[in-house]
Amino acid sequence: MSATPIIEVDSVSMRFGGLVAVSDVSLTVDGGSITAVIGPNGAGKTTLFNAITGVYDPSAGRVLIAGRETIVPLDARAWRSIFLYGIASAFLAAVFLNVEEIWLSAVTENYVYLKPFPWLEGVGDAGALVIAHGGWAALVGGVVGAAGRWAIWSRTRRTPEIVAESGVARTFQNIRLFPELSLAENVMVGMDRRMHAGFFASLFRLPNAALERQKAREEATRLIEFVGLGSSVDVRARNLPYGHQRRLEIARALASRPAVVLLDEPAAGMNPTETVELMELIRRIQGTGTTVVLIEHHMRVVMGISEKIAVLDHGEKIAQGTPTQIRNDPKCIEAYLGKEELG
Amino acid sequence: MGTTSRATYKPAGLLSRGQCLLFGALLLIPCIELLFDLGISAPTRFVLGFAIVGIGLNVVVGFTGLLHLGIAAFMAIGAYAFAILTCTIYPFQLGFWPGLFAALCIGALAGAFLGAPTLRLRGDYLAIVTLGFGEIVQDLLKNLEPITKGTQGINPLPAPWFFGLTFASDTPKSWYFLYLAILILCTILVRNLEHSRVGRQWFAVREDELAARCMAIRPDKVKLTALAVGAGLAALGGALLASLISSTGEPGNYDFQISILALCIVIVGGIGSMTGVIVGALVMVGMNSILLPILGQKLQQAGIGTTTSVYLAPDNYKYLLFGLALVLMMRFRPKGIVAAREEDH
Amino acid sequence: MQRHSTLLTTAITACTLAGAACGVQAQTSAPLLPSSVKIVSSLPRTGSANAQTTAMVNGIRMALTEAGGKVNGVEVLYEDWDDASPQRGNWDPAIEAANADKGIADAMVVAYIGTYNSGAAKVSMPKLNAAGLAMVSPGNTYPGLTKPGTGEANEPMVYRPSGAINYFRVVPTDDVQGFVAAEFAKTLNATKVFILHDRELYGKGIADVFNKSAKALGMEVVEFDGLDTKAANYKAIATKVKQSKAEVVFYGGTTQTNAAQLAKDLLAQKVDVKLIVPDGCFEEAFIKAAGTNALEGRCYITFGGVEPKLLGGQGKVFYENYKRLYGMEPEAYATYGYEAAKVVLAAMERAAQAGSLSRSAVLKEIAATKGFSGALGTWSFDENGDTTNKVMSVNTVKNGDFETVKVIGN
Amino acid sequence: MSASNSLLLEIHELTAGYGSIEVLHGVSIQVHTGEIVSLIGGNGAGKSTSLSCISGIVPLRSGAVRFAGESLAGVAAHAIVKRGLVQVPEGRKIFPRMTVLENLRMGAYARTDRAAIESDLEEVYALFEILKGRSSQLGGTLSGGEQQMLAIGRALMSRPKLLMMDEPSMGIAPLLVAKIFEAVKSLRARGLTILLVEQNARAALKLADRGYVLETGRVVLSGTGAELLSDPRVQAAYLGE
Amino acid sequence: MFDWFDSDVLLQQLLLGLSNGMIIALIALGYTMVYGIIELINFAHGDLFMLGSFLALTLVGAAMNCGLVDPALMGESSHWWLLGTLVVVCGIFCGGLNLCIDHFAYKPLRRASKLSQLVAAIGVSFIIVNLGLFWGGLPMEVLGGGGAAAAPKDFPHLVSDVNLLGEESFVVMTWNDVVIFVVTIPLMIGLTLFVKFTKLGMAMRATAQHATAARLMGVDVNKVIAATFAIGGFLGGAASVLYANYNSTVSFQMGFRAGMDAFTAAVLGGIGSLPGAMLGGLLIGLVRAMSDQYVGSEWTNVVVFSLLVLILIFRPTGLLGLKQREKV
Repeated sequence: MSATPIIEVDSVSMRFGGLVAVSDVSLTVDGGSITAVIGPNGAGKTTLFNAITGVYDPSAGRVLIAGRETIVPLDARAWRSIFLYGIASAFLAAVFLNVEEIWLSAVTENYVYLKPFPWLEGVGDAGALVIAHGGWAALVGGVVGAAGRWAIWSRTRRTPEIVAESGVARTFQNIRLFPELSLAENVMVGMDRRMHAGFFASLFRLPNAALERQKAREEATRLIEFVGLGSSVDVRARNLPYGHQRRLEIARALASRPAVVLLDEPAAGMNPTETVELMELIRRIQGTGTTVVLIEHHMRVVMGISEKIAVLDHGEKIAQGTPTQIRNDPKCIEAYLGKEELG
Repeated sequence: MGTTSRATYKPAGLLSRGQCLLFGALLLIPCIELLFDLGISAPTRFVLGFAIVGIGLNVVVGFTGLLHLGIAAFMAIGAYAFAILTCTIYPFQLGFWPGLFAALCIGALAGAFLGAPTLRLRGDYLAIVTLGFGEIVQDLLKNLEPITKGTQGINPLPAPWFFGLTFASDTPKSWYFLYLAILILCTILVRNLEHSRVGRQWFAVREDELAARCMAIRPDKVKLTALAVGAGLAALGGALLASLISSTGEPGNYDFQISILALCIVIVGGIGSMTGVIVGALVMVGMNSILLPILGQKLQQAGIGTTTSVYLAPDNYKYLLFGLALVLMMRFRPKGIVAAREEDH
Repeated sequence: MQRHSTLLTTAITACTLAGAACGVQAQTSAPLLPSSVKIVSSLPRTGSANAQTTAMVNGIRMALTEAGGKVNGVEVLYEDWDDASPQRGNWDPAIEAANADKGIADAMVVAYIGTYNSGAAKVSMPKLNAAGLAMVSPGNTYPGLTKPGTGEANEPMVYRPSGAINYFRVVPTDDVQGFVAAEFAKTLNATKVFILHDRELYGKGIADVFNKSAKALGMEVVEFDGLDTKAANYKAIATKVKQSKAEVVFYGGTTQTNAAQLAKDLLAQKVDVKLIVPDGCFEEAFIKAAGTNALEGRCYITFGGVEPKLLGGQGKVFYENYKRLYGMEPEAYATYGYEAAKVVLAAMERAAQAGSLSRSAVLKEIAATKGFSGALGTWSFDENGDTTNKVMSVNTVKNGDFETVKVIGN
Repeated sequence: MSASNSLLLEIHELTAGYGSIEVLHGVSIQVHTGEIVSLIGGNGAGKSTSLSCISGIVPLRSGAVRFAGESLAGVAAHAIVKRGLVQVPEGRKIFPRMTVLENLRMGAYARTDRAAIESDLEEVYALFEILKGRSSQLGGTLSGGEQQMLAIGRALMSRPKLLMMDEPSMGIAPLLVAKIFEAVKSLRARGLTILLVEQNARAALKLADRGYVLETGRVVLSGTGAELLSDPRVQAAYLGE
Repeated sequence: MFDWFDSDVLLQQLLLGLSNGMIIALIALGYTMVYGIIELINFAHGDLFMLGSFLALTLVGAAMNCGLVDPALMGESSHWWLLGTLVVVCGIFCGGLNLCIDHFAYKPLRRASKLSQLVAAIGVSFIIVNLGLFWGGLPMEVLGGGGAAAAPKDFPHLVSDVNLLGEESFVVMTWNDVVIFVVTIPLMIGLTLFVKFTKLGMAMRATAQHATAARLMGVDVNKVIAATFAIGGFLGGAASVLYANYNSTVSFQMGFRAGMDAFTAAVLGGIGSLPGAMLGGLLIGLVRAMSDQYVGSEWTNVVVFSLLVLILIFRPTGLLGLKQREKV
């Protein structure tokens, strides 16, 4: 098992209005490990997950996935995109704001009813008019286009899809499946990252798309079996019992073959037997080489499977270590049991 | 249901059973008319055109969950693109099929182009922007007179031809079959999308955008595809309807009311279900162009509605009936006539 | 799902074959004199144009009643079709097309009275022409429908795929009226005119003619702009008019497209200007909507013909009868509806006497209408199908009623 | 067990859930006038659902809820508040764009006795002094602990007979948690009956006269606070010992 | 030809923009209040407004017939009492009607999807338009016969239209403009105070911010929603009288444009926000006037909606709308 860190949370803070949900938390997750984040309700664990997966933008600090900051930088590529948007909208503005004159000089003046159209002249006239009258429109259009692209860039620098692209998958505390889709389809959405079928292949059911779909479906069926839901691939997700929904969510997250999977309270609402099965499942996930990070309240689960535990309390990380260390850490006991117990 | 073994799994058919039945029934109409002249296959052609628009809008509203209130703009774009590219008063003169294809493409491009700035907007903000586009396109068509002939409408537009067979206005049945064939083709293709990766992405974004994003799905791209497909089909429908009446009509013929009609087709028929949409088109447009005229005619023949009083003229109750139908429908069958996904599997 | 694909293939094949089979339609040969024939009208009966079309339908019904519902012993049925839909609240091209198809398919129909909107006529004209069914419009004024060289390059040939003329109208066209309006503006000593239109076929068309004529007559056109017909008011535009110091505003529009609002706002913003509007406003509803203050001495309405109460001869009879029958003053449009029905019935009478009430016979007789003496005077259809009646009147409003200030032509 | 004079709230075999999911599978709880009862259990055990069901936010599917002798089945949420059964919801749920004072006044929404409201307002300010200084600040700008105090104060403004608190210590710094529990104690001293849902089991049980342990929608243990505190099964559930 | 910086013209257009904008803002409040509380775009609101103006017209007609006002004096002298009565009566009428609409059409759909509610609202809008058509057909002695049901109707001037700035002034400001400000500004202030300080207003805000928490405070949410519809309707009714008096025309189809402008205003300002709706309304009024003057009236709609799209690109939740954060 390699000890290279796969997630590095570097002094991340999250503030909402007057609330400080996470304050200056740093955390390292080693590749291939099982790491648990624990803490009382409202300690900021889910907010930390949200910051890692790009759902929220950290108010301060940064998150590195596999050593790389998962943001879209304002690099040459971004500038090029802004530039291209500017050029394109400048051109469109120059054409559309003068479209009436262009049409008049290119088409109306050159076309005699039912006579052949002199294409060269028409195009030439149109081009000449764009060049002659398009200046201001192009300038305004270009600025608006570039500014719009920049606004979009600045608002979407670090988004869940960008983080997910880099191999991070997650589940949610309040299960967020696609309720009207079948189990297989839910899992196949998870596989989307690895699929290639394009629009036209899908439209015409080209062989490669059909094949990919067939394979994806088989893999989805296998994954559903893997999480222990084997018998119901075509049932709609909203008809599943609660505990099964959690497992389906895990299957969906695994479907993208992520490097890291973040599980937000996977055992919540599960009975003891299910909990044991879940622990087994998480170990098997680790066995496939996937790093697991989980938020959990069931101490049996946490202590039973995790290699490393981080403890959060009121937004701060108060301890980190192996299960044994945590169990004996007075700060953790305090956080969980209350102060009096220390005496 | 509930089958686990891979051997029993079959990919979705070209058409669902409901769709086959529906198209079968639609195919029967003109055949029956060969025996008894009901006079409904001619107006039903408009239903078919609107069904295509409805299928397009359903991709946007039903599959992807984006409230779109300006689909009529794309019908207008389709109709005008088709007209400008085919009518003899313009130099392009492409002919029916290339014109139709170009209208489809231009519509799709326009859909993507107009959709691009709206992708980050949520529900009702998107609704007002699409509504705004509907108004802008109408105004553009009215104002750019040298290009669009303003409010005169462009005519005549070419009728379809099919393997040497040209269609005339007195042969409604041949149009009917052709339009039905195009509708079936659109249904199959959209159904292909629905049951493919593209459709899955649409549904995922509709059901839970955030969860979909956490699965590396880019909602902008997905929404853009949906908007383009929706706009493309609406443009196709617009072009077909224009070809049917051999004129684009006025830009005012593509106003908000038409967008609302299309939306009602989708929702009354059964949002998210293509069978439902076609049924919706039959009900909504059929009520308009088949049922109400026949009803009005019968009432007149019975001597009712011949007075000058506003209250006794049946025509003056059309809004009321239409509105009541919508309200009662939503109250008692809010998922539409054909609820989505009942048709599957 | 193999079954589905097979079914589909069958379906598509069937479509193609059936389409081919339907290419040829059986010809219906009418018996010499049927027991009854039908005339239909296709007018927007739902929505904003309801008032005018009601007047027209009243006129048509009256003409029919006067004929005793019969021509030469053959019963004449009349059906009043709506070419508007509730969703549109205005004429709907799909419904107009459907009406045309329905009229063609119904062998009993020998004449088609319509349409109200010129845009709608563009839809149904080629269809009816191909079917050889006579069409008489009581409301279309767009010149391109009949007159070569006034509209697009392909007009009016595109409306006549069969080559023959089947479309006639009893109203003078916009090119006549727009010019009369411009001449009248000149007599008001206008040097600057401000032209507005409603961006619809009728209003824009007549405004274009006015624009051209005004320039030709040496007036300066300070602005040519389209109005948003659904706007709450035009006070901002009125301000612009005031700033331009124009003496005359021409508005190409109708009561439905808010002409009354413009008149009121010009008054409300204290703009010292005369407003000229075309015959789309020549109806009681315009005065009701604008109020007399905004119109009296400020507004002039051009009209092809004279107002019903000033009609002489046959027209006077019509005026009296209408008032007796419906208990109200006839709208100007009622006369057109009446005249259209009258001319059709007269042609049918002649055709029936000649032994046939087929479509072609009726069409032939309508086209042959010469020296017809009707409510609008004595007139004929010219070689384009237009009325030769070029009487125009300019009217204003006095004491809450129209008053003719000038009659041109005749 | 102290002042257990009369049965104030009785829940019998309650089942409830959301959509196709049943969360409570027959929960029975009793609260007597003047006592503090704690409801503890892991996430998803059904503690919050129980409270929502009592408050009328989530409809009950079967079983009975009786408050002061009257059945609450089918009674609307706002009417339940009028009867004196008030909840401090989980996650505070204060009105973020209303000031502290307005939030407190919203608490007294169901009351009409103006003068008494003003005096109660002073009492709440006395209980949570920090709120007084912030009375014109927007609720959303308060820190978590302050918001919790506001939520409790808001509930007190309705003069409840029984106060239900859902995880008052959630996401709050220890110093403030202590303050909140102190306030709870003092409320009890004034005779208020309290049903407390807590994850901080130790603190909750210390405070409580009696307690119930919920697991996957069922009551698995019950007893006095002290009994439960010393129960090894409770300890095991919380730190895996 | 046109002097671009003619200060008289600019002043006049500003005044017109503000007057029109005030009316739009008043209608927009009805949209934004309902949206704020149940997230429904109440499509029927514009048409409800139309019915209000029809009631006003009927009442004016009745007043004339009863000899309470002299038709000849309309526009000459001001009938303040009549105007005031109309604002109140039409407000109450529209408020009550809106309440009924909510009760019969929307309330049964509270738990249904948003789209079903929207379609129901569209249906209600059609029904009201038809009622308007019939109402227009009422043979009102003074105001026209039944034949022209669909035609626009003249609404008599209730206040004097003498130019307050003197007959020689280019800029025209009459009591019509003043009335708008005199009625609208107190209504807006009143609404703001109402929402801020009264118990019901607080309950409305509370429900909008957190419906569940409001229920836990003893708020009967259904009643609050009903009250919201009633108040929104009241404002619409009041606006309808101002609109009719200012434009002096009513028509059964005028609800569509008024509704669309108001809806746009509400979104522009940030739907759900009361000051946003007011700001949005004023902005739309001003932009319309300026565009009519400087761009050309045929482009005004394009200008308004392009501006809307531009603003939404840079501020996706409107000018004063709250940034939405997804709860995970």
